[in-house]
Amino acid sequence: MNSNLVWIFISAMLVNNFTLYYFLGLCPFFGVSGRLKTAFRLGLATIFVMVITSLCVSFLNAFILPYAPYLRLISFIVVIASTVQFVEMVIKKLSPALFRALGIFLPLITTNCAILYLAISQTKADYSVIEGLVFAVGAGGGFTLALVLMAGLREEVELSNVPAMVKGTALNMIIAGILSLAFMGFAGLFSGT
Amino acid sequence: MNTPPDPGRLYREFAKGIWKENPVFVQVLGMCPMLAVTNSAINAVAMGAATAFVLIGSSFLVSLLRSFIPKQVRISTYIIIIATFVTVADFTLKAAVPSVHKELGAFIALIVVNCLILGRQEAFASRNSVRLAVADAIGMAAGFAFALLCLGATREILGSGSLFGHLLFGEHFEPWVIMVLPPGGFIMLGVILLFFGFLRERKIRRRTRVSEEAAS
Amino acid sequence: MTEVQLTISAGQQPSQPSSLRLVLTLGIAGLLSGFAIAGAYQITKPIIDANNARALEAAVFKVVPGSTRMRKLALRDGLLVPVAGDEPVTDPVVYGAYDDAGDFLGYAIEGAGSGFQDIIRLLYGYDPVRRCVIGLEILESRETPGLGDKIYKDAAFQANFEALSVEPPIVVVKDGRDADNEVDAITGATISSLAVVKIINTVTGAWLPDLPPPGEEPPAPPAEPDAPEQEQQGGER
Amino acid sequence: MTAGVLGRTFRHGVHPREHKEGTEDLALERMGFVDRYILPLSQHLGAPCKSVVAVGETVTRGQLIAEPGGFVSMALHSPVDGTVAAIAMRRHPNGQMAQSIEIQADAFSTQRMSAASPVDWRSLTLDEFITHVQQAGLVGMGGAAFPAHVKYKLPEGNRCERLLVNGCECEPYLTCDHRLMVEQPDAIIRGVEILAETLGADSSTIGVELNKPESIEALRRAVGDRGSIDIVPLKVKYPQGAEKMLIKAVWGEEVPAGKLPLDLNIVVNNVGTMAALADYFDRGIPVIERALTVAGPGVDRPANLIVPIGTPVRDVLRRCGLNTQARQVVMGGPMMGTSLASLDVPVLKGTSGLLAFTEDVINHTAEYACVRCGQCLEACGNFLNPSRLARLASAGRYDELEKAHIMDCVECGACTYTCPSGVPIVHLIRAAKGMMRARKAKES
Amino acid sequence: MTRRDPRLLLQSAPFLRRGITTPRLMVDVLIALVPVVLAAVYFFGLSAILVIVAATAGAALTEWVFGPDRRRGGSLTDGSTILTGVLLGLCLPPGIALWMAFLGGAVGVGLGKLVFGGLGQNIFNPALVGRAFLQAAFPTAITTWTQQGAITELLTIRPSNFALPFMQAPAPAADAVDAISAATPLGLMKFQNIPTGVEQLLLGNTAGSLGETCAIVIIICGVILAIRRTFDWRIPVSILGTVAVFSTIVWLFDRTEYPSPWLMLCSGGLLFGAVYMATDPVTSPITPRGAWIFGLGIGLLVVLIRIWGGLPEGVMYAILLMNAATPLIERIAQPRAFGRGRAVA
Repeated sequence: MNSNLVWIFISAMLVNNFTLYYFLGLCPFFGVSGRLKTAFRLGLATIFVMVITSLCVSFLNAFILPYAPYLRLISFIVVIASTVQFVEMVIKKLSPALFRALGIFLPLITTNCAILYLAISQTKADYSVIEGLVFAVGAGGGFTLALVLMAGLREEVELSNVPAMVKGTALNMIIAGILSLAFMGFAGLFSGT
Repeated sequence: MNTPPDPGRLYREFAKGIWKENPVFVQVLGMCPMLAVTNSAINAVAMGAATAFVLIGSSFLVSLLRSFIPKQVRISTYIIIIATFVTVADFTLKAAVPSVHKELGAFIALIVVNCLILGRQEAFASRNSVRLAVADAIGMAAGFAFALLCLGATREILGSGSLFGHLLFGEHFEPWVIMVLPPGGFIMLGVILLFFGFLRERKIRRRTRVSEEAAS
Repeated sequence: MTEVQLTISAGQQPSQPSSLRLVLTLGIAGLLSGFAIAGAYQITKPIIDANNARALEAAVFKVVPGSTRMRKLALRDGLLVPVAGDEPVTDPVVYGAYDDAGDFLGYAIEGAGSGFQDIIRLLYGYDPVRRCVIGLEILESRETPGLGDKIYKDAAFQANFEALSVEPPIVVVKDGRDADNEVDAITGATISSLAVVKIINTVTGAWLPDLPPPGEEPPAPPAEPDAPEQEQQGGER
Repeated sequence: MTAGVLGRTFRHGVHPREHKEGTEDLALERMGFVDRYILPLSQHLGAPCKSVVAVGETVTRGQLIAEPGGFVSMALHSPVDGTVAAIAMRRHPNGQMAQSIEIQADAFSTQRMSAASPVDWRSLTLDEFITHVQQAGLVGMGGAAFPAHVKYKLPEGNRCERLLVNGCECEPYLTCDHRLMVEQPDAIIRGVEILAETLGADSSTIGVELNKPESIEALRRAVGDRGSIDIVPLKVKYPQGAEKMLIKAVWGEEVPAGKLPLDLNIVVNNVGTMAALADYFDRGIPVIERALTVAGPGVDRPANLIVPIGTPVRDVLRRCGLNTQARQVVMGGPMMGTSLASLDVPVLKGTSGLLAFTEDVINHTAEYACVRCGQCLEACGNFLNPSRLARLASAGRYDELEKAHIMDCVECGACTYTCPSGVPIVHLIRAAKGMMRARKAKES
Repeated sequence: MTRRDPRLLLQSAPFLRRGITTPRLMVDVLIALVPVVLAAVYFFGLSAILVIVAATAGAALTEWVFGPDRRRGGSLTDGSTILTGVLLGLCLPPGIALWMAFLGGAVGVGLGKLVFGGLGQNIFNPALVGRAFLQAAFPTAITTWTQQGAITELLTIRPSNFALPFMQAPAPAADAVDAISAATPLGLMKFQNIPTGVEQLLLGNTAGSLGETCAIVIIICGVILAIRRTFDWRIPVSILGTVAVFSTIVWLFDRTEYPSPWLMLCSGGLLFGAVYMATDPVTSPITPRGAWIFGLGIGLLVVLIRIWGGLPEGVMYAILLMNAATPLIERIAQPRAFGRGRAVA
């Protein structure tokens, strides 16, 4: 059980990194990785939303969806959108400073497909609440790790004389590709054999 | 608004999506499914078709209902509409071609959060007539599918030595496995975008050269 | 990169349309979408179920060579009892495989575990008489193409599982198998090979005490159920 | 070399080839008079001085010809007997045109100075002393030409505890300070005494690099048994002559960034300044000439010369046999000097050397991209990251440059010297600093 | 009024240079690679030369065609591309098809270096990018280690080297010497729990990539390079130290299950990677503190991947991952500027 949790965490974070292995959350990955500080904050916000989503999904899976499996997708998307809204409101009330820091990114998270994928794949793997939480933290952590690494690299590349034809998305894709290659080294980590 | 748009306009709205405003190569939208499912041409086609179904359907509906939907809840309504179409597409694919559905996995469901679709509703369908909206949606969908196919075909040819499952180079071809792996997706799209960048730069160079010659 | 501005902030600004209208719009939209989805679900569900059943059947028939009929068996209170194909069960499940004559040939057992990249889900045939694994089918895996995916693409590796003793527990070896309980690892994909063996060992270890003694398996299902009829059954539900 | 003493030093820095062998044994000679002198009104850091003579006026050697234009400004004196030929724009060694007084030397004058009277410095208050130093036209003779008296104006609450005299002469080629120390140690010691007593310093220290054993010897002899002045031998390393590096080398203390040595109650001066100070207070002679080294493969007769301020470089070089192979003339040391665009510029108060380089020694290092080898970090005595500064500077990222402490850079050039990729690091930094200063000026 | 004298050359200070140039640094490393190449030839025969030449040709040709220099091929003269090619060649198995080695060189230089703007601008070690690409593209070919030939077979060339471009190597005759595949010491340990002797590892009498087998040669060359200050000695010291410490800790837990620290240190690409790959100045932190952290990270990742990962060897991935983390490391490891941060007496 315990080693299973470790595996879920490591697998979601490193081996099957949502961004670098499943191509999830690429919009924020490329859109928000220009500055390290913003990237880090967005990553934290995403972890937070993922954790809440995971809890909600566990609840939905336990009590509602067995009766109406066909509403799965639509209920997930509603849950995510309202979670984000809710989180936004709560943060605004409790900590205006944090809201100012995160505010603009929160709505963006709604369209982050990583969250929806988290919900779907947690359902598919039939994770318990605890496993779901570990999965969410791992996935969010992996997303943040990829985002922060990417942001650091992009800030570095900005100081280089990158040829005009490569600048922009093409280069970002190639950097992401090499990062993804490097992450392949984690394959099989803690798979327990 | 009531006068039907002229055919030329319709064509223009359709054609822009394929090349000039290609959602993938130019606008860089919808990256997630773009990369995740393009390890073979057949997956790319299926994904393109599913996306097209959702995009055209929701564009049609959104444009039709655009005057009824209050501004404040428009996004939520769009999402509901899109999610509906996606769920329908999901079920249909699962029933019709289970093998493809298995390959695409969760990525069919993820069409919901494809920013291309929501973006078209927000930027175009909600502001234009049904015909224009559909023309635009078809164009964008075609452009998206075209991009998917380009990437899917290249990755399949290099990564498996086949196209649509047909072996191209015989038994002894050494496949570049990386191409069907995630890094290959990033790198191949990077290389394709690099090619587009090359075309763009060449165009700019030519234009400046022409203007320089005109000036001198 | 084109930024898609999204403001998911329904009803934030004070504005003309009453909140009733907003709620109404969303409600109607939700209702309509619910109908559409439920409708689509109703139409496609029987086909999907039939597809799944067919796929499962094919897999079971493959891992238990010679079988032509199957039946879902659930472990309830220490006994294997037959359950209907589409009945939701929470108990552990195996599939009994039978030949045309209705004679029991073996079990098809499902297992899952972490592989090199992600979860591997597999189905294997088990012959309780010979205490052997008699066939292997990988249902789901994301192992490295060209290397780890040989666990289902490589005939030589699959051949390991045609008569593989489970006692003592299966071990993975290199450079050829010498004993009945040995599996020859795929060169370069040792981890994937190990993962498959580990799954089979674990699952078999869990099932063995609960399987009825040879000869006392639940009987074969009635001979008639074919794909079209199953479809009909599903449709009626 | 002092036996057994390895010498103190600071961390990091570089060891360029010294190239001093050609001139270190050549005694100081006096440069003869030429017929035309150019005296830019701005020879020092700070405000230019204001001319007090008119065109056509006759001036005598040592006569005041321009007054300080503010507190951070200096007086200027005529180096010769002659006539003011023009007050106009003339080319400055920095490459730009600057308002200058041009003096036509009197061909029939003996150029002997009328006896000037010594100043009774003991009777002066500190403020009066400072005014005197300013009137003497005394600038830091080390090269930067910072008005000397400004350093003596101690802020409220500070007191000069330690007087540090810089005899490092860490720039390659230059040997004029060395010769000064060997030939006029008494003047230097005398200057130190005057200053130490006036400022009320507790101790006085002279730091000299170990490659000048003769200098150390001479200074020690001159100090004799007075014992109040400490001669500290230092390991040879560049840029030891930079104030803060010297303090670190001698006492191991770091002057906080953005602060001056004064904040540690230390006053730092060059040996040349000390000699000039003694000249003024003991003999009443203001700064009208200075010692400099003429060297490099572009001159046939390298020399250490005492040259009247304002002498055109062309005349100095001609005296030393400028040859036809010379392709580059550098004013100052090879690490921090400036290359001259014209030889018709004058020797300034801050000119410590004139170096003529031939094609074969001119640096033609090809420029490669920075490979981040880290050599510049190990060269930088200020512990900056020059590689990063250069990259940020070429990208014009001023806010980040500020955060990377670009303003701490003293532009010693050690990074550029050591860079294997030939990146003109210090040049980029200098340009960025200029841009940042301009931006700041615009904002305020 | 005076005019600018056209004969005078204007430059900005300083006018003196140390005279050690970037190409010379590259040549230094290349020279230090000669013994490694010779050892590779000794152990693997002419195949070694062929593979190294193919990889270098791929790298050089790419640089020549797409290089940033206005004069085509000008950027080849700095030597860095040749170095990349040789390094890549040395970390490939002896039996790899030449077209793959060529492709690896081209990809490494093309995608690993030129798209970033060429020399000094890249963020990943180009040789390792090429190696990682090959590993992902041709997982079988690149993990097929062949037995070392005897000294008498110095001139034999492995037929698998000559696979047609894009084609698989022909199946070797079953009795050919080079057809016998062998496992690397790390693979033996990981999958079969067979340790390899330290003497064997030091001498290089094992299967593996061309340049990585002979530990003693790499150690000697590394020490020479460190003394010459060609690279930052902190990086290899930090890597090897970390691996030594952590593998000892793990080993003390279970001495049969886990490899001994000696095996960890001397086997696989660890020494080669620590000496020649991780020290690539362009892709490693420039500050001393950064170098320590960088090495620590690589060491930890190597132990993690080797002991708990699915792959027997992880040096390449560890270095690439830490390359990616280099900008972040540099952020927290900037030097303390003079007169800042420390209280002054």
